[in-house]
Amino acid sequence: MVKLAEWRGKALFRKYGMPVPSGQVVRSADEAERLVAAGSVPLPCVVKAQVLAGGRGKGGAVRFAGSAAEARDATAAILGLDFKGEKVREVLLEGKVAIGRELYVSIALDRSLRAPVLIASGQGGVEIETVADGAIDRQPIDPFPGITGYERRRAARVLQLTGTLAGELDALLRGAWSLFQAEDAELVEINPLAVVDGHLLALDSKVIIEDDAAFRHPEYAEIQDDRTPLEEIAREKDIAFVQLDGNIGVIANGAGLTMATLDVLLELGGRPGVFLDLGGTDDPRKVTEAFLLMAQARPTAVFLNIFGGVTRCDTVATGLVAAMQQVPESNRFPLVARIRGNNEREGIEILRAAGVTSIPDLRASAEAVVAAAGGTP
Amino acid sequence: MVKLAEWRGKALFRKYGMPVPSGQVVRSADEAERLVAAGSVPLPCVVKAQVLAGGRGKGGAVRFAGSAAEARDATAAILGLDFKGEKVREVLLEGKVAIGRELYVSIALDRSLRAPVLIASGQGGVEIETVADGAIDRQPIDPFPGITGYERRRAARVLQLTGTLAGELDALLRGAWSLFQAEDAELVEINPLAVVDGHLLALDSKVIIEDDAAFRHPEYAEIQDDRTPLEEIAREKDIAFVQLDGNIGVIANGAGLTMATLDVLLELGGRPGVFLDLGGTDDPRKVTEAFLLMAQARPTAVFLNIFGGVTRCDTVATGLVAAMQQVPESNRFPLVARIRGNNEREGIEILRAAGVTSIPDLRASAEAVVAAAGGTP
Amino acid sequence: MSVLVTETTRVVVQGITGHQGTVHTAQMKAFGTQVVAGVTPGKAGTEVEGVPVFDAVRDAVEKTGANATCIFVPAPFAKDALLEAVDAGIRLCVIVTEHIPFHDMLVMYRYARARGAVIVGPNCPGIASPGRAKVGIIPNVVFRPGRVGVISRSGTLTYEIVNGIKEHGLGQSTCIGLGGDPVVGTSFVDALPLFESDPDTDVMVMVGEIGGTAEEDAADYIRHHFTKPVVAYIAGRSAPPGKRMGHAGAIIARGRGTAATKVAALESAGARVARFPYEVPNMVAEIVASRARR
Amino acid sequence: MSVLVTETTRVVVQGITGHQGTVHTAQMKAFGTQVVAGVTPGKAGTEVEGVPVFDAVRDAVEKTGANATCIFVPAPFAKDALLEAVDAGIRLCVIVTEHIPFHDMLVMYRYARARGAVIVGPNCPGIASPGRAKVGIIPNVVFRPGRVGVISRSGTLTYEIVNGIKEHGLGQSTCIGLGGDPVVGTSFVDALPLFESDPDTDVMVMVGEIGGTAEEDAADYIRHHFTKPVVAYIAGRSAPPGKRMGHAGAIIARGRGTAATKVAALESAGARVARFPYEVPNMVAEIVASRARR
Repeated sequence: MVKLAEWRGKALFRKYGMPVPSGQVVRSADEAERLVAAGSVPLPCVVKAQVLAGGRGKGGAVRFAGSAAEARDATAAILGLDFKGEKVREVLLEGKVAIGRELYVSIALDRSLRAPVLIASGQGGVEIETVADGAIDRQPIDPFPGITGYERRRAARVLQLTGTLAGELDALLRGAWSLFQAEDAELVEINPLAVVDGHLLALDSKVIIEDDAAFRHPEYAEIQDDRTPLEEIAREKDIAFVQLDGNIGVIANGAGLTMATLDVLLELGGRPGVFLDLGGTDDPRKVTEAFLLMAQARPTAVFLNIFGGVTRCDTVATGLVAAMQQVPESNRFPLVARIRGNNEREGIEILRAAGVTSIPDLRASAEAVVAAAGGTP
Repeated sequence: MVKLAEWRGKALFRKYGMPVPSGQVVRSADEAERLVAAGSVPLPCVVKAQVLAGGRGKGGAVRFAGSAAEARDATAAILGLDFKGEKVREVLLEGKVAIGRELYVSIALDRSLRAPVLIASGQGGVEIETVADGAIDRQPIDPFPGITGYERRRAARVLQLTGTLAGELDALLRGAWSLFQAEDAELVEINPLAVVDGHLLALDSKVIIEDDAAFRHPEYAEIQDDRTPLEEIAREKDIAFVQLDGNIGVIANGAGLTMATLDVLLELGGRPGVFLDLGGTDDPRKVTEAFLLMAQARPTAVFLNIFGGVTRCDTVATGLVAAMQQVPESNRFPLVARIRGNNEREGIEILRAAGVTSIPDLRASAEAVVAAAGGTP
Repeated sequence: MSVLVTETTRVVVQGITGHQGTVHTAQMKAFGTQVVAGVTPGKAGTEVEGVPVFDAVRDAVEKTGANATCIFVPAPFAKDALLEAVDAGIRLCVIVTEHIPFHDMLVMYRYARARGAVIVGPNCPGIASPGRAKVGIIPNVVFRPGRVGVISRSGTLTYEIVNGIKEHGLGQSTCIGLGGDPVVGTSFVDALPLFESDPDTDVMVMVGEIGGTAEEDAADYIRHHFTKPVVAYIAGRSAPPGKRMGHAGAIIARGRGTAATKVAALESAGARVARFPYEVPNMVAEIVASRARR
Repeated sequence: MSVLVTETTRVVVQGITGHQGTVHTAQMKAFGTQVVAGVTPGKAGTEVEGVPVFDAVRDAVEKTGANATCIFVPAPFAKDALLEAVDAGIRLCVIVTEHIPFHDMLVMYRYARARGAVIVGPNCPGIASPGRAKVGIIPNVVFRPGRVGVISRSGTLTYEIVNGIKEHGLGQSTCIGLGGDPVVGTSFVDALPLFESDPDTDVMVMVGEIGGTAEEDAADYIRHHFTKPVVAYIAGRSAPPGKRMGHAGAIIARGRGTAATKVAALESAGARVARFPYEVPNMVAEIVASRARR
């Protein structure tokens, strides 16, 4: 899931013929002042932190400027802010506009319908989750033949747009649909879609690109996400790795088993600190890499919970033993293992030879690791 | 139906990433000499008349040149030729290539299947109609999801292309499919598709664009077709008008009734010379225009055979009477009318007032017009 | 019984506020058809010929129970109109509009078919069953209730032949104008089974024309599956080859698609093929008479 | 009887020459499955684990009568593989491949469904019915013939739970791993009716996880249509919100999609919901025992 910053989303909007305010993204206060002074940004202007979290307006991450100097000061005040855990590295400067009505439009995936849906509401400018169900119109879009004219006309009626504005909405929705498909988006959201001087203008953008389509979109590989440095390394090695608040490291295979393992640990009074999903690997080197990554996260104890299917128990055991030899003495931690499934016997034997005992029962093994981490099971 | 000249088709091939020889289209011998001398066309080169009819090679419309002077002479010899009724106005100069295998590939519409079909044959370079059925592979293509990889792989197996050549075919077929859809083509034909120095090259092109999609493709409106000047005027006025060899003019409405009328006239010994299909018009001015166009074709006699549905009989009669008054005395011709259907009585009355009698029986009225045209029914 | 339309057919007219839409709404009503709604975006709340107009087909279906549509909207918007109708639950769609790009029609056909909807047309005069309903534009005057089924690729030629049947004192069960476009929603082989199982049809008239292989396909069907007598007429015997038919057609057809191949196929399948349109009613009358004698 | 696979299931393995394809061909055969063909373009004429390899699925179907496919081809080519299988007449398609873009899956799902084909997956362990056939990658060792049906969105967690059922001395009728992707070909509500009408299934186990609303949808179905006892487990109660689930999901879900809403929906529909995976076999055993007493 690649969440695009507002300015990147708006660049896509522009590419697909959707109207956005003219603006510039800057990475320093100097740059902000220079661009405004050069007339590249209309005055007065809005200065917006390019972070992914919502609520920027209330959070002091949006300011206004009437001159180049003010733009400089506003940019300086915002850059480097820690906004809900994200550091502000980029700022978007845009001409301030006279906002009329604020509307909401998005295209998102509905998993149950197994179809994209076009969502429209006359109540834009607020979080859509807070809008009453009755004020939100949803239309499933069939990928074949794609968004239709009558669906776009219905959206215009819902949004009470007529004449030129209905025509502009029609073009905007065609653009949004093309973007959604061609860029492999999970979400294309325009909130608010504002009426400004009798024309539609997308004042904000929220675009999420699907990870699995990365092979079609190398251009998104460079965009940094809200990952920690270790998560970033894991991503490059294609290991699902998430850091939480606790002290127990969990290595499991498969999202469901991993989640179930965390559930069990929490229930038994443990505090999971890192979880690492080996997925369906069958390569001992990947297991070794994963284990070394886990070691870098400095857990108090580690729980290895594997049910071998694609992954074979002996492969995991071999990779694990290789990794254990590479972890420096000072960084070692207690390890509780539970390996079941394909080649279970061979795997258990390899672990035993390296001094690790596999506990076959899930509850018993979970209790052992919680105890090892200093919890009270 | 807009049939594109070879060079226009190849320009589309290039646009869709399909490999074509480098070449230049010229409209004068001077231009041919200049371009070859300037190195814009590799030597030796092929000089090909840009006409729509087939059989150019045998018909002297393709020549070869080893120098700029020879290119000049070859172009001069071809330009202005009357080739199967088409005057040669453009000539394509292309570098001559060492042709290995000659293959056939096309995408066309199969009306019965209601689907496009991908047609492939290892026997290219000849008219596909002459190739045995067993040597031609057909695969229907579903517009959703469009041409698939496995269909392209099957074409490669049929054409016995492997390795790099299979990869090139894959790309070529993706291009051809995009062209077929995006340009609203009826036919995209590459014959021969040649293997030249281990690579695929489209040595000829046959692309037909659908008329009905003209609203999406204003760029094709300018391309001249194989129409007579009167047919061209008719096209601009949106009247189906075709000139044949005989002397009886036929005005009818609807393709089926028009064809049936011609069938009856021929059977009765008449020789239809022009047919004009009013279609579903409901505008007396269009009837007037059509009738004046018919007068310009100088028929010996005219048969008006209308069955009013969308078209009302009184509308046709009104338009006809208006036109009759505009045709100069010297150009007048005998007119036999038969009008049936909606508002039949009113139409017959309008005609009677202008001195024209409607004969309700098709056979009787057809016999009357054949007699009026000097035939022997 | 009848084919595709019945007394319970409730028609919405898409493009009702256009000239043709308005004229033929009146004609359909005069035929006795229940025209219950019209659709023209932006015109909701108005009336045409006493029929309420809606912005969207879904609204028309919800408010009036429409279950069939007659589409008159211009070609560039016809695809959208059809998709709208199908998505609103309409399962019989007659498309009168001409000049719809066949690429659009390929999409429309697949979309409708996947949802169990039938398209008749485009570029067609529609369906009429005298005494029951008409969805389309065939002139009311040519009809008379009876037991002759008619399917035709032509428009005006259909009127001519249907009228001839009436003038011979016979009548029609249902008449379907399939439309003459390269891609049609309902072809001869789609329509024939409906008439085969229609107890109100005794004799079948089939009007074809040159181009495509729909008549040859129909002949195959008739030979193996159709038990009622068939009278056919093929227009275009005298048409110069190549003037209309493109190269593409020729490749696909591989020596079929001419008047001669169509006539031969139908005759070998047991159909009587008329040389002239005015022979059709005679042949039908002969068949009716010979059946009456049995 | 069983669900989706039977003794007559004849499997073609697409991507058979890859590592996973080869390994699991052997495993499927060891399970007793009729693996009749493999497909890898360019490898026709070779053999893998005694199974003949073809260039195209159509060839495999014609030569071996294959009627189900197990797809292992890499994600960028999976859409094409599915379309090929469906066009060749295959009506059961298990897709093991993970990381298929959901936009591709939207196309695949519609294409298969319009042609009456069932997709299980993608990113799923497949289907197994002990004593009959396995199409997919669930370890053979966890199975034992029995009367417990299992459907699961998870992979390895399924193995865990199915294995637990075996270790409690019970067995499975059919087990379907649906896959955990945002768009799956077969969801709980698609699979439940198959088990409802399967005479070999007495008790149902359902393994869900957070994200989406498939479990809530299943609860609606169970409440109104499912008559057999259901034991459910939902993974992810402790998962931090928002780490995986995007904004998009939240808009659609509107307050559903959490472990709490899923558990509540299933309990109110009459299902017993386990707090831990190891509780599931206990609950199933209790139900079986109480049914035996009746």
